[in-house]
Order: sequence, then structure tokens, then C-alpha cells
Amino acid sequence: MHRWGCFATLLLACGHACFASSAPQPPQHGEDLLVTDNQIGRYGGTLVLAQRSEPKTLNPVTAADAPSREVIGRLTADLIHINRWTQNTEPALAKAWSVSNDGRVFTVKLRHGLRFSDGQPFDADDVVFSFQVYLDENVHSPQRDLLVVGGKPIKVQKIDQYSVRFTLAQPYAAAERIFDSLAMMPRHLLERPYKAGQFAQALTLNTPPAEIAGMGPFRVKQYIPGQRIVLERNPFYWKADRSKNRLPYLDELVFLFVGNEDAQAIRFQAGETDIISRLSAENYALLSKDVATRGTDFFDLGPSLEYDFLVFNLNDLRSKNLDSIAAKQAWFQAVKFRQAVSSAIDRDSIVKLVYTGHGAALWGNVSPSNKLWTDQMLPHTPYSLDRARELLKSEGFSWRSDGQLIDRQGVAVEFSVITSTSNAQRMKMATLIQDDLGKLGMNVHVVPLEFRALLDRVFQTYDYEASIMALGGGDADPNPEMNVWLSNGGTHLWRLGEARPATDWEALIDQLMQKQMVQLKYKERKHLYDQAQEIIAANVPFVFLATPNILVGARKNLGNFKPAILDPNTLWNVEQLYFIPGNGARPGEKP
Amino acid sequence: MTCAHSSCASALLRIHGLTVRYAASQEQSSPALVGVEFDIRRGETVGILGESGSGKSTLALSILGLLPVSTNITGSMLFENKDLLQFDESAWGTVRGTRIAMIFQDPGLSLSPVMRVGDQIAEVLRAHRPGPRKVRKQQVEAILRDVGLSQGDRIYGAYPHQLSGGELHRVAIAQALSCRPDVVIADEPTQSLDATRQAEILDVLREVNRKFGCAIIFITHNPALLAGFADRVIVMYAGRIVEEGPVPQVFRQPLHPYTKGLLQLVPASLQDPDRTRGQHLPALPGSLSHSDRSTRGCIFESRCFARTELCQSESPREVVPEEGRRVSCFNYEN
Amino acid sequence: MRKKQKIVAALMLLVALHLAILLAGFIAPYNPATQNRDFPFVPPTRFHFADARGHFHLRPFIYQWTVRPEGFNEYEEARGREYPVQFFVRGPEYTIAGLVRSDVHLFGVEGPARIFLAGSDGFGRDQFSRIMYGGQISLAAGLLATGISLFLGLLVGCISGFYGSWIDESAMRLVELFLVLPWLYLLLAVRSFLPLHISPTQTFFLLVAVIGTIGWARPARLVRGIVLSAKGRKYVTASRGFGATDSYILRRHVLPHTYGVLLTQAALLVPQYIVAEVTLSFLGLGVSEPVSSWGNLLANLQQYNVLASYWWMFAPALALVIISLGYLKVANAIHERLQSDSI
Amino acid sequence: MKYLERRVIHGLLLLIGVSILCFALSAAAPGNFFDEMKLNPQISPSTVAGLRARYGFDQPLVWRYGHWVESVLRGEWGYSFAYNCPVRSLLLVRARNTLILTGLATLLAWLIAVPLGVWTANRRGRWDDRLSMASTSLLLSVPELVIALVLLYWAVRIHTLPVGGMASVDFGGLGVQAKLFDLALHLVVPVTTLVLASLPLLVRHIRASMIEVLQAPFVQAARAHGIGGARLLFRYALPAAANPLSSLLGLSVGALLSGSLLVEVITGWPGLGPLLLDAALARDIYVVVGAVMASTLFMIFGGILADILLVAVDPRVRLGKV
Amino acid sequence: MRIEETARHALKPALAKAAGLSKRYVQRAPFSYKSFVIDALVDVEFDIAPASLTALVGESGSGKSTLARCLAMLEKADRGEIWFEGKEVSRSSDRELKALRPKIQMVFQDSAGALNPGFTAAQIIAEPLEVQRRESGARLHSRACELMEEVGLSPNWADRRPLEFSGGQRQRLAIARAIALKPAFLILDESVSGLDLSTQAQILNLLLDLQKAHSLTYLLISHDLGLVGQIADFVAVMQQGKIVEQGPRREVFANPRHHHTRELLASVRLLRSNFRTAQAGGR
Repeated sequence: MHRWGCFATLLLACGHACFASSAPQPPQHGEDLLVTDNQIGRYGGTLVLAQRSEPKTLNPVTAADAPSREVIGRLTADLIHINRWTQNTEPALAKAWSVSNDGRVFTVKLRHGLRFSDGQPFDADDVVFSFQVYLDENVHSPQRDLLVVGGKPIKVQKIDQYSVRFTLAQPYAAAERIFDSLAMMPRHLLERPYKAGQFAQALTLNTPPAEIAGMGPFRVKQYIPGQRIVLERNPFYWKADRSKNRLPYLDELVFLFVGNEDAQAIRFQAGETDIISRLSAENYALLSKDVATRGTDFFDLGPSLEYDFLVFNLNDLRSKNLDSIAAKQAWFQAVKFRQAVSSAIDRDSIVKLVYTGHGAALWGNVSPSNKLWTDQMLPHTPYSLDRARELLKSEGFSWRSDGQLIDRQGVAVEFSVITSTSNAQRMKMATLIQDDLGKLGMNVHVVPLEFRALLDRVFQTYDYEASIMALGGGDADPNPEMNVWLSNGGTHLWRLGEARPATDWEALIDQLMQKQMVQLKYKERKHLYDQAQEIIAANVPFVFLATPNILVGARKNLGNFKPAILDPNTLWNVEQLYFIPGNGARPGEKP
Repeated sequence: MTCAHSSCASALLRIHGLTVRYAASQEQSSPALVGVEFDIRRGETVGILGESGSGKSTLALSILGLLPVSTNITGSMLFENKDLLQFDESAWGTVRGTRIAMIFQDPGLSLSPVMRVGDQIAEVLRAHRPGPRKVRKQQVEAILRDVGLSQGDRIYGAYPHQLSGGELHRVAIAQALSCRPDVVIADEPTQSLDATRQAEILDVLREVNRKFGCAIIFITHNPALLAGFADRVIVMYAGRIVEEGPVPQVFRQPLHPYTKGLLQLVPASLQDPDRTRGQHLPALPGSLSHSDRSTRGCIFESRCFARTELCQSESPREVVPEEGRRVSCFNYEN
Repeated sequence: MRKKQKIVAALMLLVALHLAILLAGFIAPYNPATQNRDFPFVPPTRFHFADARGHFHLRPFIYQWTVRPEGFNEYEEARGREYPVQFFVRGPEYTIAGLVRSDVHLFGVEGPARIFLAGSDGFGRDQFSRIMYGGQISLAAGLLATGISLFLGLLVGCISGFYGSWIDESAMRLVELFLVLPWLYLLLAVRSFLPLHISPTQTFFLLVAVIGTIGWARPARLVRGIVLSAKGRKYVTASRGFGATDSYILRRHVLPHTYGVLLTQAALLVPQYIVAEVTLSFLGLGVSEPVSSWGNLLANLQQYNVLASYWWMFAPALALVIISLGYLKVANAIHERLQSDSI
Repeated sequence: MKYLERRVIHGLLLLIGVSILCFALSAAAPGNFFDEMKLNPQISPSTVAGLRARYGFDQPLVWRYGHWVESVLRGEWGYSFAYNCPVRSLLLVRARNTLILTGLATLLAWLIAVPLGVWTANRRGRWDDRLSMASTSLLLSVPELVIALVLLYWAVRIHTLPVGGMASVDFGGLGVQAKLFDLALHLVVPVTTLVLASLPLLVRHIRASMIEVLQAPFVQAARAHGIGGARLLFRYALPAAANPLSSLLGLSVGALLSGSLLVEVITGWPGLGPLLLDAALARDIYVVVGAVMASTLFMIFGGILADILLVAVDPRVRLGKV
Repeated sequence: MRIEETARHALKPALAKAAGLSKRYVQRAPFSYKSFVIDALVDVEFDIAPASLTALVGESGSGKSTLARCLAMLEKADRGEIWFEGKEVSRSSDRELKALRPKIQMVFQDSAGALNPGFTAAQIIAEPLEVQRRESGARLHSRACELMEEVGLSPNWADRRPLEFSGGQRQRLAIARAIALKPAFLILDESVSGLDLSTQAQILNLLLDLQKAHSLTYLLISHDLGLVGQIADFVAVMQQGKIVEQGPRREVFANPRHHHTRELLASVRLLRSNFRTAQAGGR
């Protein structure tokens, strides 16, 4: 057994010896370090946290899953970064940028003298190379679509060693936000595989650490399949604190792979991990019971940006041979029907029973914690069965003597709601909604489906009547949401891929969203987006339900710990995190 | 009850009033053995004669303490003046196989099919005579030679199914004799063999008895086997001893009607010129299972050719018609 | 004698349990789907005989639970008013076996108090009622699916063991195939071909069919072994000597040997199949809300917070253990009897 | 070796059958690996379609199967979409971890079950036998899942056991002994679960076989020769019960790779379980097919092992006299 | 091998006959190429006269049982012919076999194993009748009771199961079952060897009675020459798959040709003479 262990360690750590030491390098002359204004910490320590699954790849261009992106985010850096705390953009590898008056040309000045984690210098060539890869159609990067503005890819030009020009085909509001999380990659390591057409296979988990380099605060030290990935300090990281201490403070960052949320909670409770992100409400309640004894802190950061909603299938079913569903679409298409459903859903119960109070009811797509874009004027339809009945009555619905709701033709209103079995919260919502709508005389069936089977129905076969899903949670800006609201968008869930807007209000939303996208002034843009939100809320294509609060836990002795609403909630400032010395140190800590 | 032998004080094994009742038996009232009593002296050969169901095997198992724990046993079994019935499992370990050993009916079944026969003999030695392996192997080979198996090596390494019937019997004898027991109980050891092999096995047993001086209790249903082999014969019927005496006397002049019946079963000769085709063989009427075990009278009454009124109502007492003999039959009372 | 008593005792227990579950409507005080949203995860109601003033009551009474002001899902008894436990009370309407319609329940209390014999779940639904009703589906499905599995297993096992040679070889390969196939995918595929909404009855038969057909491989293997040894018996040869056909020999001489194993298998499979519903629900093939089944009740235990905080959520597991112990006992007893009969 | 040749050919046929069915099933299951991207508003449908085409999803099933066979012949066992690497390298490490867990659990289960089964068979009907039968009945009726969760909860409460995973974070820096100790601590919960789950059936089978053997005449004979106690039970009776037990052991071995999925997922053991579950749900089909093939191999191997064992223990089989 | 004196019987055609019968068992151990070859029958020539009692003697493993099973059509020989009632039957079709079966019946050695322990006595006896559809329903049961009576068993025991009977009674059950179909030819494979002397005599007497009543032909297989020698008309001796001696009993006993027969006879005689001597009072 021992031999086996040695073998694996040997295999994965073989590159380690030829690496430069990971002790922080002293600042060098001409190095344009970014100075942070956090509390000055202390070097040392290993931060351990758990992830739902292991990263599948270390390749920032092809990675599509959250666990991979979480790890890659610590290994890489972007030009312009969204500060998770302020939700605003700030310079990162770019020292500064300027925008032309028409908003189409971005000129980015890079920091001088920065180096990748393997000690090689970083300059405009790396930036141009990185964008070349992202934009290459053959690489199939999920991020590519982000970089296609107005149907044309962004043009990238090197001006000199430390400046790059980006040209957009049309004005694009908050274009600088696109740069967030676009990792800058080392040309010296990746150009060869890229030219050989092997880019997708480069930077896998089996790649020796010596062949991986990034601009992030950490670099790969060791990967043990199925168990954990260990990152160590990037000695060349480009941030320093006020005392000119090069960040990060932590020696190592360890991601454990722990299959489910419950197991993660158990690990955290047992003290095996230092931070737990996105704790479920139930476990938050359970774990925060014994805060006092365990040296841990729990934070309720308030509502997330995600929105849970009920969506009715309004897709064009003519070619699909789904007559029974098509027959029901007459109800779903009636705005008053949807409004009645919305009124009859007891959102407070959802918040209370599903999120144990750690969530917020929603009436629109923008969460109350979205500092820039929440529409304060959005009406909150109160929970009212009477209003729901009124609405139904005015739409021609009536009730049989046994309380069953029937439509004009006397057909009993009965439909099913699909929901993913892997999401306990949404399953619960479905059960509550079923009960709520039952009071209206609607016969609702809950149909739990495995996640991909559900996606197949929603995106492919359209064989469903209503579905409970969730979207959002990425950026606070409206632009990434465009494809949800544009009638021809790929995520326009209630009616996918419309050639023309099917209704007037959808046409109106299209206009508003298109306008806000090119509007560079925040105030104007906010106004447009508010209007869109109001139209959405009034026509209820999605019956918005609730949003969970972001709940996290961490050791008490973690310095500079500042969890945020935006993803990654806890590690966004990982380079600033440090262990406050004292009696709260991790048990079994190496000196 | 009386002791048939004058020299009973010197008995090696002395069984007294042994009554055995199986707990799970269907007929709860009828014991498998009733008041059995006899002695075995050092070095003698005793035949126990009876049909199947007469209690012979129960007797053998009880002497070795192998009856199920739930069995109800009364009486006493004195072996060297120690009562075997009081023994616990560990005390039995010092007797079974080493002082009293048994040769089973069918060696094909009584030898483990998955062990080499040599090892099986060695196991018996190991259990009673601890010593180095090598020595044990030599001992086993010596014992095998004693029972007439000269190819010690081949036999030692063979599995039971690789040996012939005769060889298996010899192995079984060797196994029983490996610790030079004082008493060997042989339970119908020749039944499945043809006449030639039967004779050989009897020779071996006779030889063993002569050489090692161990007493042999030979259980059989065939009186012919006892002739010229056993010193004494005990005839059993339905769990009771009905007659006992030296083989020559009993065979010459059987007393109990049952003994008479058994003796006449042995065919006169191979070519009986008088016997016509299809003529019946001499046979005992009825069968043991017909006997009413709960009767107050003689247990053999229903099959007896000499029964009287008395036989139905009273059970006969044991009488000693002459020195060294006893019989339970009204014909000989008074 | 003793053996017979054992069987009778175990059988009586099983019959009583099944009867109770059949009469779920009458025994359960509430409708299993009724939510009490103010009372999620209420612990089992406590019965009292002595009230706050120290008076002794002959009729047990309960107190209403109220939410403790601080703390999440924590309750205390409202000592203000006693609610005596009543028998044969009127409550929600129910039907038994689709025949008898009634609204009389074995026991209950006056509203607004609620009697939660086994606590309540996350929606404030009475868990005891859910267990009783859930048992109807789970036990019936478990038994029926076991029947199918054993029937198929018996069929394949008999044919394979009896005819031997290539039939046996290919049947055993088929068994192995069934043991390793990624059923998940097949079930997902099955689900996608089914209509969107499947009624509880359809779901029930689906469960039965799916579990039953997947599970035949193991019993088939066991049956084959027994058939192999049974067909080598002398009396089978004797029977051939009379000119007995294969089917006669199978029917009269071979099959009876398999009964013991089949029974034991049945006792093992029923609880396994009840638990299997948890997996199937995950694939969208289980009974869905608000209908309860032991499978989806047990699934609650998969959540750590439920496991760690609400001990009464183990009640369905207990019910399953009791039932399957009953089955095992019966199987053991019958098996023993069969053994003592034959040898 | 005639026998082995036949077994190997049968095994190969089985493997081919399994692989074909796996492919057919995976094609029939709704959805595919790239579907999840559709939920991301920032990824366009055409990108998803491009990715699908890249991995041959626009090709007929037969073509994909052919490609897969080719990659099996190259020793890659297919390609994981999620990990962007050959399946074999993914499976090997995790299969090793699974084997550490299940090997130990199976070993322990047998080490406990054999003496217990033998002992209770010998003590049939007495109090200790009844106790053992009652507790195995109880264990049989408790679902594995519940056992695992309760043990895990217990581990959290007592604070001395790790509550998941295979090694502590500082594992790499430990000495050999400390490493083994660390591993042992992590093994406690999953191994106990597996042992408790598999023990009752084993004990019952062993007990039943032993009861049969203990009634055999040669056991009685051995007793008559003064051989008793453990020697009688283990030297005489147990080998004679080898026939049913060796096939039971074959089944145990056959289930080494596939028998611990649930427990691994719950206790976070880095074996095939979590990988397979993830892959199955994400429709990373080649990983699933690979894992299924691996467990088929084990089953075939288990069957052969059972026969070898039987031959080793039972000379009648060895010499062709059954 | 044929003996002149059988001319008398040769006039009547043999009821059953084996010609050049050979059977070889090849067993292969799982992990080796080596195979074990057992020649159970080697060119066996064998005649059975109608209404006679032929004793087949030989030690265990000599091939007696194989010969019996081949004659009973329970096993197929590799080579050679079997004639029954003047017809070659060894290559009969299934249907022909079914018609033939009732005429040839077999009684096995191990009566406990050859009777299904789960059946009652009546069911056991009725089985052949049921299989051949000779009787059904209540007639089946009453016929079984008649047969029980015929073999000396009380019909009161019809509902008992085999294990409640003694060895001799079980053998009677087996015989009753075998004669249920009124066969012409009865093969008794070591049918009396497990029994004690008194029971053996009773069973043999029963067989003699049945022979008289139904004009049966017997093939009585035994390892005990002394026993079967008492009643047999013909004796055949087998050794290692070959018939080394066959002929009328008197002929064989008086003038054994093969040394194996001679040895066997000598041992039987020795045992007998010992006994006679003892009875006569000598030692």
C-alpha cells in the first residue's frame, strides 16, 4: 500500500524539485506591483477548503465547470478585474485603460516587469496570444461568445511591449467587465501545443506543475486524483501590501474534493477545512448552533444574484408532436393565468421552509443585493388567493363544485412541473407550489427528473409543461443576461430561439435590452434596464420565486476574510487571507 | 441384574444399566437402549449381533460419548473404573481415539474427502501424541504397514477417492489403531465389501487384536463373520440384550428364539442341491419395526415362533443358564 | 411444534403490520399531504397524564407545540391548554383499498392542536400518516417486484441449471451482463420515453416492472446452483427410468428444492427493493410529491442536517427494519421447516 | 490450459457484449455532456454544437463505438470529455483507492464471517447462535446508506476520527508509519460500513454450509477419533464446505470494484464511486463505460479465482472427480 | 466365453442382450490438459434369458452399475448394441424409448436417495403410473395401496414419507414403484446390499414371489456372491469393465474358470465353513 502511495506522489510531484522556491521574491526594480490596502498579514499557513468535485482541467480556455474555474481562478489573473466586494471594475494586470469616445476602442496599459509563476516575464505578446486562443473557433472556448460583440470578434492589437488595443465592432456598455476572469496565459509554454492543435489537451491535471504557469497568486504544487489539489504561493505574484510584502500570505492553498454539500459541512464541522462557501441554509442552521465551541464564524451575506423561477413552456410545439402540451399552452400564454399563479405562490413559505429564512422572495430577475441594478420601484405582488381567483375569473376560468379549476371549455386545469432531482431546494419549492396552486383548484403534478434529462426536455424536446429552474449568479451586470431576455437568445427559456418576438412585450424587451447594451451612461442604462425589469415582472414569463442567501463559514482566526456576494464568494481575495496567530491556529499546523 | 462373568472385577469397560432416549425421537416413550449391561475385558473380541435398529450403533456412539447433547442417558459406563458418562468434552478428548477408538461402517464416508488419508491418520496422532511432524509421518507409515498397506508413501499422499474399497477399509482401521487404543469398536466394517476383501479385513482385525492386545467390539448383523473371530457374542434386539455368551456355545446351541432365527439366516452352502428354483430363503418373519416397543410383554413376542400367553403380558427376566451365558426368555426361566 | 409456533408468531406480526398499513386511512390521523407550514420538523408529540397543576388525567392528553422564540425549528409545549387524545374522531376523508369511504380515524385531537406521533417533516406533514400511507405503495411494490424477480430468476435458473451446456453458459453470461450493466442509463432512457406525467398507479407499476426485471439475475444464479444439485439426485434418474419428461421432473422433483432459497431471497429482496426506490426517484422513476413512500421518506435521511438534528426522521427506517425482520423471521422459520422435512 | 482458454473466451465475449450494450444505453439516455453549457446565457448554442461535433456526437453510434474500440486497443479506454484525458489514467488511480478500501473491507468481513459462521454453525440453536442470527437479521434489514450516515455522524461527534476522504492534508509530510496510521484512521468509517453491510449475508451462508458439513459422517468420525474444537471445525469441516464458499468468495472478489460506490460517495473516499457518479450524471460516457468494463473484468476474474480456489481446496475437483 | 450348457436357454431367445458394449468416461480436471480415462465397459457381451434371475457380481468400480444403467437405457454406451425382446434398442428415438421404458425398470442401491424425501409412500409408488398416464386421480392412490400390499407394506402407511420407513421397507417401496408399470425386466442394482441379513432374505423372497406372480426377469447386481449365489439361475462376474465369467450358477460354482471367480468362491466357502464349524461346536 505504501509503495502505491509513493508511486502516486512521485508521479505527480516530479516537477516540483526543478521549481524555484516558493518563498516570496523581494520586489524588483521596475516591477509595477499593485499595492493593496488590506490589513497587513503574516506569512505562512495552509488554507484548506472543500469543493464539490475535483477540477476537470487546469485549462482556463476550455474549462466550463465551476470547480475547475474556481481553481483556475487562483492560478491565473485577468487584465481588468471586477472587485467582488464593490462589484466595480478595477485594474489588475492592466495598470490602466482608456476608452474612446464612441466606446469601441479600449487601450490597455500593462504593468511593467511582471512575471509568470515560473519566473518568465509577462507582456503584451502574452495578452495577444491569450486572446488569439480564446477567439479561435477551433478551440471551442465557452468564453468566446463573450468576446463577440455585435456579431464580430474583438480585434486585439499589440501597440508596444506593454500596451494592447482592443477594438469592438459596436459600442458595448461596461465592456471592461468582459475582461474579468479572462486568464492571461504564458505564450512561452502554450504556443507550441496551440500551434499543434493540441490546446484542449494542454494544461490537464496530469500536466507536470513545471509546465504550468499563470499570473495568479498561487501555482500548482501537487494533484492527487480524486482527493485534492495543492497550490503553493506564486513567488512572483504582482500584488503587495502597504508594507511592500509581496502577496499572498498563505504558503499553500488546498482544495479537497468532497462529493456533496453535506459532506463538506461535516468536514468543516470536524475542523478539517478552514472555509466553507455556499453553505446550504439547513446546514448553516445546524452548524451555526455550535459556533461558540468550535472557533468558527458564520456569515449570512444576504441574497445572492441567483433567481429561482417557475417557467411555463411557451415554445412553438407545432413540429414536436406534443399535442397535449400544446393544448395547455392556451392557459400558459394568458398573462392573467401566469399572474394568478404568481399571486397564489406563497413566497414567504418558500423562504422560510426551503431556505430556513436565509433567502429573499423575488418578484423580478434582479436580486436586491445587486447594488447597481436593482429596480427599487418594482411592484411586489402580495400573496393573495383572492387576487389570483379574480385574475383567473376574468380570463374565463371557473370552478367545479369540488373546487377544481376549469377553463372556458370546461377542461380541468392540470399541469406538471418538472424539477431537478439533484437540487433538493427546488424539489421543495415544487412541493410547496403544488400545495399553493392546489388551493386555486389547479391540479399540479411534480415531476422530478435527473438534471440532464430535465435540460434535454427544456432545451431539446420541449416535452414539459412547466419547470422550476434557476439562473444568474454570475456578474451583476445586465449584459451577461442578454441571451435570457432577447427573444432570439439561447437561454430565452420560455420560448427558445424565436425568429421574431412572439409578443409585443417581448419585442419591447428586445429593444430595451439592445439599447442598454450600447448605452454607455450608467443612469440611462439603468433606466432602460429598470423598464425591462418592469415589463418582465408584469408579464411574468418567469414566475420569480426566491433567491437564497449566500452563507459561508470560516475559521475565526482568518485575517482579511471578506466574503462577497459575487462568485467566488470567499476566495476572491485569497492573496490577502492570512492566519491570525494565536490560540485559534489550525490543529496539526506545520510551523 | 446379574453379572454374567465371574471375572467382572477385571473388566476394562463396564456398562451398567445403560438407557438411552433420544430427545427428538418421535416415539418419546421408547428408548433406543434399555438397561444394557455388559463388560469388556482387556484384549478380548466381542461380537454384537443384531438387525439394524436393534440399538447397536447407538451403543457404539454412546461408548464414545458421541450422542447428541440433547439425548437422555442414564446408567453408567465405567472405563477403568471412571464413569464415562460424567465426562465433559475435554475429558472425552483423553479417551476418544486414544483409549477407545472406532472403525466406521463406510470409510468412503467417514474419511474426509478433502484431506490426504495420511494426514487424517496423522491428525489423530497429533491430537493425542504431540510430537514433531517428521516423527509422526514415520509413525503413520508404520501403522499403515501394520494393517497391510505396504506402499506407505502412495497411501499417505492419496485422497480417499483415489483408493480402492479394501485399501480404504485398512486406512480406517489404521486410523482407529494409530494411538493403540484399548478398545476398538468396529461398526459393520465389512458390509460393502465382497467376500475376499471381507476375509482380508477380518484377518487384519484378528492380527491387530493379537499383536496389540486391544479389545475389539465387532458390530454386525451377520453371524457368519463372528465365527472364528469373536470370543463372545452379545445379541441385541430393540435396544435390549437378549442373549450373551461365548461364540462356540451360542452358535452351537442358541437359546433365545431371536438368536436361533438369526443363525439360520446364514445359507447352508453355495450349492444347495435341495433348493429348487424360486424356493424361499429361510427368513425371520416380520421386522423389528413391527415390534411394539411400548408393550408390557416380551419385545420379541410378535415375531417369536415360541411365544406363549405369558410373553404378551410380562417382560422376561434375564437368566444365567450356564457359566458365562445369559438370556432373556421365558423358555429358560426357572 | 416449536417451529410451527415460531412461524405462526412471525406471520401474525407480519399480518398485523400489513393490515395496519392497508387500513392506513383509518389509523393515520391526517392526510399525508396536508402541510402545516408553521410546524416544520416538529418532534413527536408527547403524551401526558398529569397536567401543569398536578392533576392526573385518565385519558392521555397532549400540548400543542409552539415555536421557541429564539432558535430555528425548535419547539416547546404550550402548557396553556390540554388537548385530550380522542378515539374514533372525524377527520379528513379517506378510502380504504378503493372501496370503503369514511372520515373516522382511530385517534386524533381537537384542532388547532395536532398530534404528531412520529413528528413532522420539513413541510409540517404528519410523518406517522406518511409512513402509514407510504407503506401501501412501498410494500406492495416491494412484494410485487420481488415476485417478478423471483419468477424470472426461477425461470432462467431452472432452464439454465436443468439443460446445462450452451444454454447454461449463455444464460450465465446473460446474468453477468445484467449484473454489470449501467442501469442508470437504461432507466434514464426509459424515463425519457415515458409520458411526462405518470400517475401514482402508473409509477407504481413502473417501479415494480423496473425493479423486478433488473433484479432477477442474482436469484437466477442461486436457483441454478440448486437445480444443478437437485437434478443429480437418484430419484430424478429413477423418474427418467419411468419415462418422465423434463417438465415433469422439473415440476415434481426439482422445483420444490428451490422454495427454501426463494423464500429467503424474498425476505432479503423486499426491503432492498423498498430502498431501491430512493435511487429510482433520483432518476425520476419514483413516486413523486406529495405522495409518500418509504423510499422517499428514507431519502430525507440522506440530508445530514436532518440526520443530525431530527432523530424522529429515522421512524421510516425503523418501520422498514421491523417489516423486513418480520419477513426474515418467516423465511427463516419456513426454511428450517423445509430443511427438517427433507433431510 | 483448456479450461482457462474457455474462460477467457467467455470473458471476452462478455466484455464485448457489455461494451455494446453500454454504448446503446448511453446513446438512449437523454442529454449529453455539453448540455449543461446551454444553461449559461453567455455561451451560444453554436459553441455547444461545435463542441459536440468535435467529440463526434454528430456521428452515428457505430462510428463512435469503432473509435472507442480503437482507443481501447491503444490502451486509452476512451476519452473523458470532462477531464480532457484518456479514461485509463483516470480509472487506474481511483481503482487503486477503491481496491484499498474494498480489499480491506472484504478481507475483514471474511476474517470475521468465517469464524463467526463456523462457530455459530457449531453452536446451532444455542444462545450465541441466536444472538448472531438476530443481529445479522437486523443488519440485513438496515439499508447500507443509513449505516454509513449514522457512522459518519458518530465520527463527527467523537472528534477522533476523520470524517471523510482518504488522507489528511499534511499526509505528504508524514513518515511511513504515520502515513499508514493516517490511512487507517480514514478507513475506519467506510470499512466499517462495508463490513457491516456485507457481513450478515456472509455469516449466514457460511453458517448454512457448515451446518451441512458438520452433519457429514466424516466429521462425526473425526470426533470419534478424539479430534475436537477448533481443529475439527477449521481443519476438517471448513475445507469440505469449500464448494459453496469459494463461489461466494468469487462473488466477493467480483464486487471489489463495484460494491462500494454508495459508501465511497457518502464518505468521500476518492475511489471509482464519486468519479463514476459524477461521470454518469454528467454523461461523460466513456468514463462510465470504462468503469463498467473494469468491474466486468473483476467479475470474470472473481469467477476464475473461485474455480482456482475450489481446485486448490477440493482434490476431487482437482482430479476431475466431481 | 459362451458356455455350451446354456444351449437349453439359447433355445429361447434372450430377453435382453448386450453385444460389444463399451463405455468410456473421460474426465478432465479444470486446470490441466491431463484427462482421466475410465473404461467402465469393455466389449461386454451379455445375455439375459427370459424369466430368469441373473446375478452380476463384481467389486465396486468393476462396471456393474454402468452396465445396469446402459441396459436400463438411462445412459448411452459409446459402442455396441443392446437388444431387447429381439430388437436393437440402443439407438431408439425418444418416442420409442418412452414406449420401452415401462418394460425395463430399475431399483437402485441407495433407497433413501432414490426416493424423493418430500413425497409420501403413495406418491412415490404412483409416480411411474402418473408419468406414463396409466392411472389418475383416486384410482392412482388405490393402485398405489394395492402395490404396497403386494410388497408387504401396510397401505395404512401410504401417507408416510420415506424417512419414516426402515431400510428394508424403503427397498420394498422402491420395488413396488418398479413393478407398478408391470415391467418384463427388472434390474436391481445392489438393491439388498445395504440391508441386514434378515431383511435381505425377506426382500429376496419377495422378489422370488413377484417373479412367480408376474414372470419377471431379474438382473440382480451385487458384490456379495454368497448372497445372490443362493437364488440366481445365472451368474456373471465382472472385473475392470469386462465380464470375466458367465454361465448357469451350478456350472460357474462347480467349475469356475476365471481366477477372480475362484478367489471369490473360496472366500465365501471359508466364511461358511467357519460358521458351520462353530455351529457344530468346534472352534
